[in-house]
Amino acid sequence: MSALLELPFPQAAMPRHAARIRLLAFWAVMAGLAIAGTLIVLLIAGLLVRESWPLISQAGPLRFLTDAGWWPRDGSFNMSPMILASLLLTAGALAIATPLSLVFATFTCFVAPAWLTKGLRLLVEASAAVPTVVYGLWGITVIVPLVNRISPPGSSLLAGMIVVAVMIFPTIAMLSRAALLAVPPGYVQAAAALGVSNAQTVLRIVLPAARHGIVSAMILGAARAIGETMVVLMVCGNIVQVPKSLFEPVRTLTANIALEMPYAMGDHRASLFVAGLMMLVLVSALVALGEWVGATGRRGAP
Amino acid sequence: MSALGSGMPYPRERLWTGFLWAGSLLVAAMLLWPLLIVILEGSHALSLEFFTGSPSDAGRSGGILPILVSTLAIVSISLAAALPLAFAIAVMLTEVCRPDGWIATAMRCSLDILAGVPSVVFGLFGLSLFCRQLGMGYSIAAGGLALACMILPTLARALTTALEAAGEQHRVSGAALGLSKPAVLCSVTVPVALPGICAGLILAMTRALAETAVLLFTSGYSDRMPESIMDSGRSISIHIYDLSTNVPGGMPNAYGSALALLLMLTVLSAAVHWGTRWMHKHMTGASQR
Amino acid sequence: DRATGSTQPAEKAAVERIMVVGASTIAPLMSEIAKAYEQSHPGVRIEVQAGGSSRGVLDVRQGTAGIGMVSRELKSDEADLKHVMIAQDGVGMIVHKDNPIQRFTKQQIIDIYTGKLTNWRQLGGDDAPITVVSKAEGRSTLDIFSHFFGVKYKDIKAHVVIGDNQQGIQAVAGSPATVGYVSIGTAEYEAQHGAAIKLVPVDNQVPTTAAVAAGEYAIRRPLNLVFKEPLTATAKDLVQFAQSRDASALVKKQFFVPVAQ
Amino acid sequence: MTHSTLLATSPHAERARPAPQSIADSVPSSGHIEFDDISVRYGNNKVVEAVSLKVPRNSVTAMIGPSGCGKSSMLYTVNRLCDLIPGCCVTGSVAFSWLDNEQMRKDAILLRRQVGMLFQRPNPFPFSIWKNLEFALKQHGIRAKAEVNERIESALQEVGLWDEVKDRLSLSAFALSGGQQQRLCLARALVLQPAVLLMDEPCSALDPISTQKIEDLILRLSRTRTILLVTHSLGQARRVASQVAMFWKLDGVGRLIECGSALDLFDQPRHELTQSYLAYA
Amino acid sequence: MTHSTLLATSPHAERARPAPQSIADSVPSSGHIEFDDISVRYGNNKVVEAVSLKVPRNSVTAMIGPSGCGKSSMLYTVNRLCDLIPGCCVTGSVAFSWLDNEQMRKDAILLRRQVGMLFQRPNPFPFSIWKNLEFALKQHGIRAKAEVNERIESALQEVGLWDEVKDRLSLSAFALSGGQQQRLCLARALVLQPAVLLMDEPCSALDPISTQKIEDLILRLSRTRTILLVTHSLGQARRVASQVAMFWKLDGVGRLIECGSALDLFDQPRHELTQSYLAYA
Ligand SMILES: Nc1ncnc2c1ncn2[C@@H]1O[C@H](COP(=O)(O)OP(=O)(O)OP(=O)(O)O)[C@@H](O)[C@H]1O
Ligand SMILES: Nc1ncnc2c1ncn2[C@@H]1O[C@H](COP(=O)(O)OP(=O)(O)OP(=O)(O)O)[C@@H](O)[C@H]1O
Ligand SMILES: [Mg+2]
Ligand SMILES: [Mg+2]
Ligand SMILES: O=P([O-])([O-])[O-]
Repeated sequence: MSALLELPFPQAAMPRHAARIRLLAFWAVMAGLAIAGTLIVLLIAGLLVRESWPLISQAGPLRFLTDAGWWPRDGSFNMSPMILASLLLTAGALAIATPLSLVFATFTCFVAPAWLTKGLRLLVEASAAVPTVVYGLWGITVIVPLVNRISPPGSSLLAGMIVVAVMIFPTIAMLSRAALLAVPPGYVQAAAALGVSNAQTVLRIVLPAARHGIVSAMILGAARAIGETMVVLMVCGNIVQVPKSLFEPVRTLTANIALEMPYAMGDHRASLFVAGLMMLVLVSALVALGEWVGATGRRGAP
Repeated sequence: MSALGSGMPYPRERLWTGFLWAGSLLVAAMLLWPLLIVILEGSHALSLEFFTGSPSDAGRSGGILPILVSTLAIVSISLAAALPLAFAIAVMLTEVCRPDGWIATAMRCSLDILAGVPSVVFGLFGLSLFCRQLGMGYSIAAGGLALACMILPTLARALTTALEAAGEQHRVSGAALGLSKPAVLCSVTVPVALPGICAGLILAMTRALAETAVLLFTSGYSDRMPESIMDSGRSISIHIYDLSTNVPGGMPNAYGSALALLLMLTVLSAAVHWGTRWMHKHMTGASQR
Repeated sequence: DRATGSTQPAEKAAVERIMVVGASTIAPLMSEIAKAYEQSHPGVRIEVQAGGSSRGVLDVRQGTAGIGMVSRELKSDEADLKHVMIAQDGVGMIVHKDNPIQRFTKQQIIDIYTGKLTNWRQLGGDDAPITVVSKAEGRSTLDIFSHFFGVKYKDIKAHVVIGDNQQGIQAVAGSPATVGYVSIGTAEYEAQHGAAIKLVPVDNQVPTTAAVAAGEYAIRRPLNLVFKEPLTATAKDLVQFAQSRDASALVKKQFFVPVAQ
Repeated sequence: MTHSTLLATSPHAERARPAPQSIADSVPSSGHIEFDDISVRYGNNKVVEAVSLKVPRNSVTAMIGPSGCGKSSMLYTVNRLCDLIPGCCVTGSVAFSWLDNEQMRKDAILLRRQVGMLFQRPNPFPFSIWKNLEFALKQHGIRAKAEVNERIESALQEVGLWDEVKDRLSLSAFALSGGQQQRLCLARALVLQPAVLLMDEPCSALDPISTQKIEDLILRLSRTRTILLVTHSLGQARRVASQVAMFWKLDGVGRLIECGSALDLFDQPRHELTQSYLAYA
Repeated sequence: MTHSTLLATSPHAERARPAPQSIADSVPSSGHIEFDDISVRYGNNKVVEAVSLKVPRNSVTAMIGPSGCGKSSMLYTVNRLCDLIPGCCVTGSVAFSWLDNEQMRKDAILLRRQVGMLFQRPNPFPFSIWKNLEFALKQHGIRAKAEVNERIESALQEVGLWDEVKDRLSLSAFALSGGQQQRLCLARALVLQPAVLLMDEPCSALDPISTQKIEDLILRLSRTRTILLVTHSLGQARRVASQVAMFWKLDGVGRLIECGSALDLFDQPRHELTQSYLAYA
């Protein structure tokens, strides 16, 4: 950081060509680092493909959707129920966390007294730091028995959605709060001067104006939810099945990897890398969807 | 922008305000619940010896000093590795690439996908690349680097947002003074963006501190005091995980460690806040009003 | 070099490092053994690393680790590795403390786990649907269970699948209608310390660590160390220490059953 | 007088408007806005002290004075926008002689419905041009298609924007030039037919032609609206205001140092600070 | 003439300045900036077409015209700020008769070092007052403590800010009033001693007193600086400019319709659009 303090680009002090070389070096380093950061995902994909190739090359990728079931030790690798579970869990957690986040962000930006805002911000920051295992323990000792009272066994899709929603809440809430704070105060003042009520100002002016930030917060939240492992492993019941209701247990792709990887050998092990690859494909599809929605949103904006 | 104005007797306004209060307090209660459990259960375990001793009897008794040291080392390495990458990406996205161009889109997508990669997969990736291919073995360095990959998207996004907002106003005025882009960036945009950068750092650090699955495969399990970053070392989240799932009777100390983790986060984020405030003052020459 | 587990050539040559990798069930025990061994052998550092039985086998085969930990019998295709047993662990059925059931028959367990018995009433308990907890595929506990009861793991109809023992105890403690199976040592400890569970005998098999130690309890598994010959002298010494009477106290402290009686 | 709907609040328009109390009658009438002992603080920083001022109804009152003397802050006390500014604290009272002040004290929304405001910097919403105007109307319960269309069109014509934008009403308001945006914001305020209009340097970003248009409009509007105008241009104050209030920063706090009819104040300023200030005109 | 260091580039100052080529001599001299066939497009939207204009050195040239006719865009072509605006495309050339145009074409930074700019809205950096000025100097390699101090002080005195802020130089620049901020920005540009100054409506947010100060300053600076001034105030153009360029939007595209000495243009405008526009002054 001392380099920054030292004002690294005095321009007239040195001959022009030296300055230019420094500029070039700066951009080269920046571009190099940025490319390195961007390529990590490819490295990961490469690893997954390498490890799972023996299995994929045997019978093609379709078998992972069409096999009889998930019996990895008997060479039957149908992952479609787990893909579905991952998607359902993410959608559910997002559906719970997003509205609550928006309520929370609105409250702390516009309604809450300063001391309460500060307290709530601290609370949310602290929650983000709670290790996932602790959320898992909370889920298994508090949420699962509660759900169990409604409908056994308790370990279920619903329990997973609730705990994961609480987990991703800090991410979405903090980022959407930042998005709301970035809305120019002029909008709020203009609306107030027109005699528009607080509720309408938020719903029709502030939230729409902040929608890019909110969508981006949701994408990050969804990414966390779909990649979440430990909590899901502990509260979702881990049964490989297509759930018929919220109260039935499910197994997500991530939980599957964490659950079986330490004890898997041979094809079984390769199939877990396929699951990882599947995750990557799934997330890519979601991101592409988000980009597309964002792009059409931008184009269709008034 | 802060307040929308105070109490209005419009019945519908009351309803709205009441709704926001109720919703937020509900959320607060939801968030407090796990935290309270940690605080209540964990406070029994805390004592001076807990912070200064080494774990014994598989962690059921003794302290967590070596674990705190390993954790700090791992988190420092991961931030030190992720920060330059995230900064470079943020600079590329805000200063160089057109926001709708394919390069920017590719970068953003790549980061978003990275954000969605499950932490187990990061663990396997770190194991294969850092521990095996690069020959680091199970070590603090390998764990830190694998963790850096995981927090990169969070950090990059936070930095991008911060630099974007800060650069907007000052890019043109800096250029009009005959300053090169990097000069404006380093001397104007970064100081202005420091609060945002600080928030991003804290968020990333938080994630790094709380992460289990990545380190399970990379940084090791050994609970003795590390002598170098090439030693294996147990991070506090792994310690909590091991105590709560693998060690009968480990639960009290698991909660104690979780509480210690929260305290550690508080101290660290206070330090980051303080550090950035100092830098901000130093770089802008302005006493904050 | 790394292949023999003695790493970091740059460091003082006096220190010899041994890498021990494998089952998370054995890892806490092994690190205690390692600590004790290091204390009497100052020039040795032992790096214990959890990650699963298969990680132990893989790492030993690849040479990344000197010694592997495997919490099950070795399979026929793992004959290239030597193994020694350092402790035993029994697997017992557990139910909620408030469940009136006192004893299972072997057939009842088979019927419960294959979905033929679905209500506790059918076993003389309360009228409540049975929630069946089983272990994840590949876990050695599951292998022991399915081997003893002769249930193919494909036929097991579970409601909840768990990873580690502690999770099973929490699942059973959280609901009176649940049945599961976990490591006996762990269950005994937790039951003594207030967890709402109890161990239930199957036929004449009474699940206690004493019974496992006496060889009277049939549902049990070995906790093994595996390695490739030849081992370094120090590693060989460590393996011997792990089987020794000195290590037995440590084994008992981790609620397993020592082999060196 | 082509756009009578906006200028004169016709009986028809009055009925259609769901506001809970009577507003300006269609003929100019007596009355005033009375500022009573207004002081404004931001945190611990007092910026306006003890200003008492009577603004006659249906006329233009210009507030002039050097930068930072608290003119904008005074405007904010009228429609209670100061409530929105963190740390801002106002004492004293503003009363409208022809409105129910008691009710409006309780309900800022009702108040702001009567008091339109044009900000120093144009701040249209990030909507289309049309939606910017429609939004304000719909928020106040005016939804009948025909009436909405009519009001929007006449407001846009009023500010001289209709011909420039009528073919691209669905374009984003941000695609307009600065001057156009300012006029759009004025139209947005006018479309609600407020009884009082606050204008904070409405012409500072405009060229002379647009300025002239706005000044003409102010003069026309002032027949049925009470207008409070903050301006740095003494020429403008002279051209449009019937009363002028002169503020000055004494000891770091803004005060009203002189107030009177425009003619008197410009020709025979009494206060010496006013005299020296007017010398710059 | 107390602040001679800034106004007259004395031989001493000339030596101290490390710029790689000679700039304004201390006496007004012949030379000009020549705009040759400048056109500006934003995306597919042409906003300025075929403007050719000669701006004499060391004098004030005012650019006037209605909103949106491309005056700001013209300024941006001088210091190539247009390069920073996405989608902006400029054809034609701007040449400085007394500088090495070839080298500056290659290096925009060198160019902007010679061409200072003042924006319509004050845009100080969020630093302390002192740091705002020191920053630019240090970035251009001027680090000698004594010289930095001297330059900053004389620049602040130049813009009449020294007495107002000398006791609180470490205060954030945002704590200044709008007029003070604008003058600070001017000081920031002056401290680099540019040969050319671009000013985009520098007084639109200022009260008459501050305006007068800035205008006086413009007149003084114009003895040794070439100043291009965009203004909406015809009065201001008349007061400070020696040459006036009149822009107009014809068929939606900005064009130069008339250009001449201020006296001629204001007294005998040739173009009828100019005549009607000046009628508003
Ligand atoms: N939100 C705020 N927080 C703190 N101080 C403020 C705030 N807004 C204005 N001030 C201060 O209050 C004083 C009066 O401000 P105000 O905007 O009312 O002045 P003004 O007369 O409108 O000036 P101008 O002509 O420059 O717009 C100024 O000194 C200003 O610094
Ligand atoms: N960044 C931009 N993108 C697209 N169009 C632009 C952009 N900037 C300006 N324009 C358009 O170019 C035209 C000329 O703009 P310019 O700012 O040069 O006008 P101006 O003469 O300075 O007007 P004003 O007096 O209002 O400042 C306007 O019609 C404007 O809409
Ligand atoms: Mg103002
Ligand atoms: Mg302009
Ligand atoms: O010891 P496990 O393999 O059953 O976890």
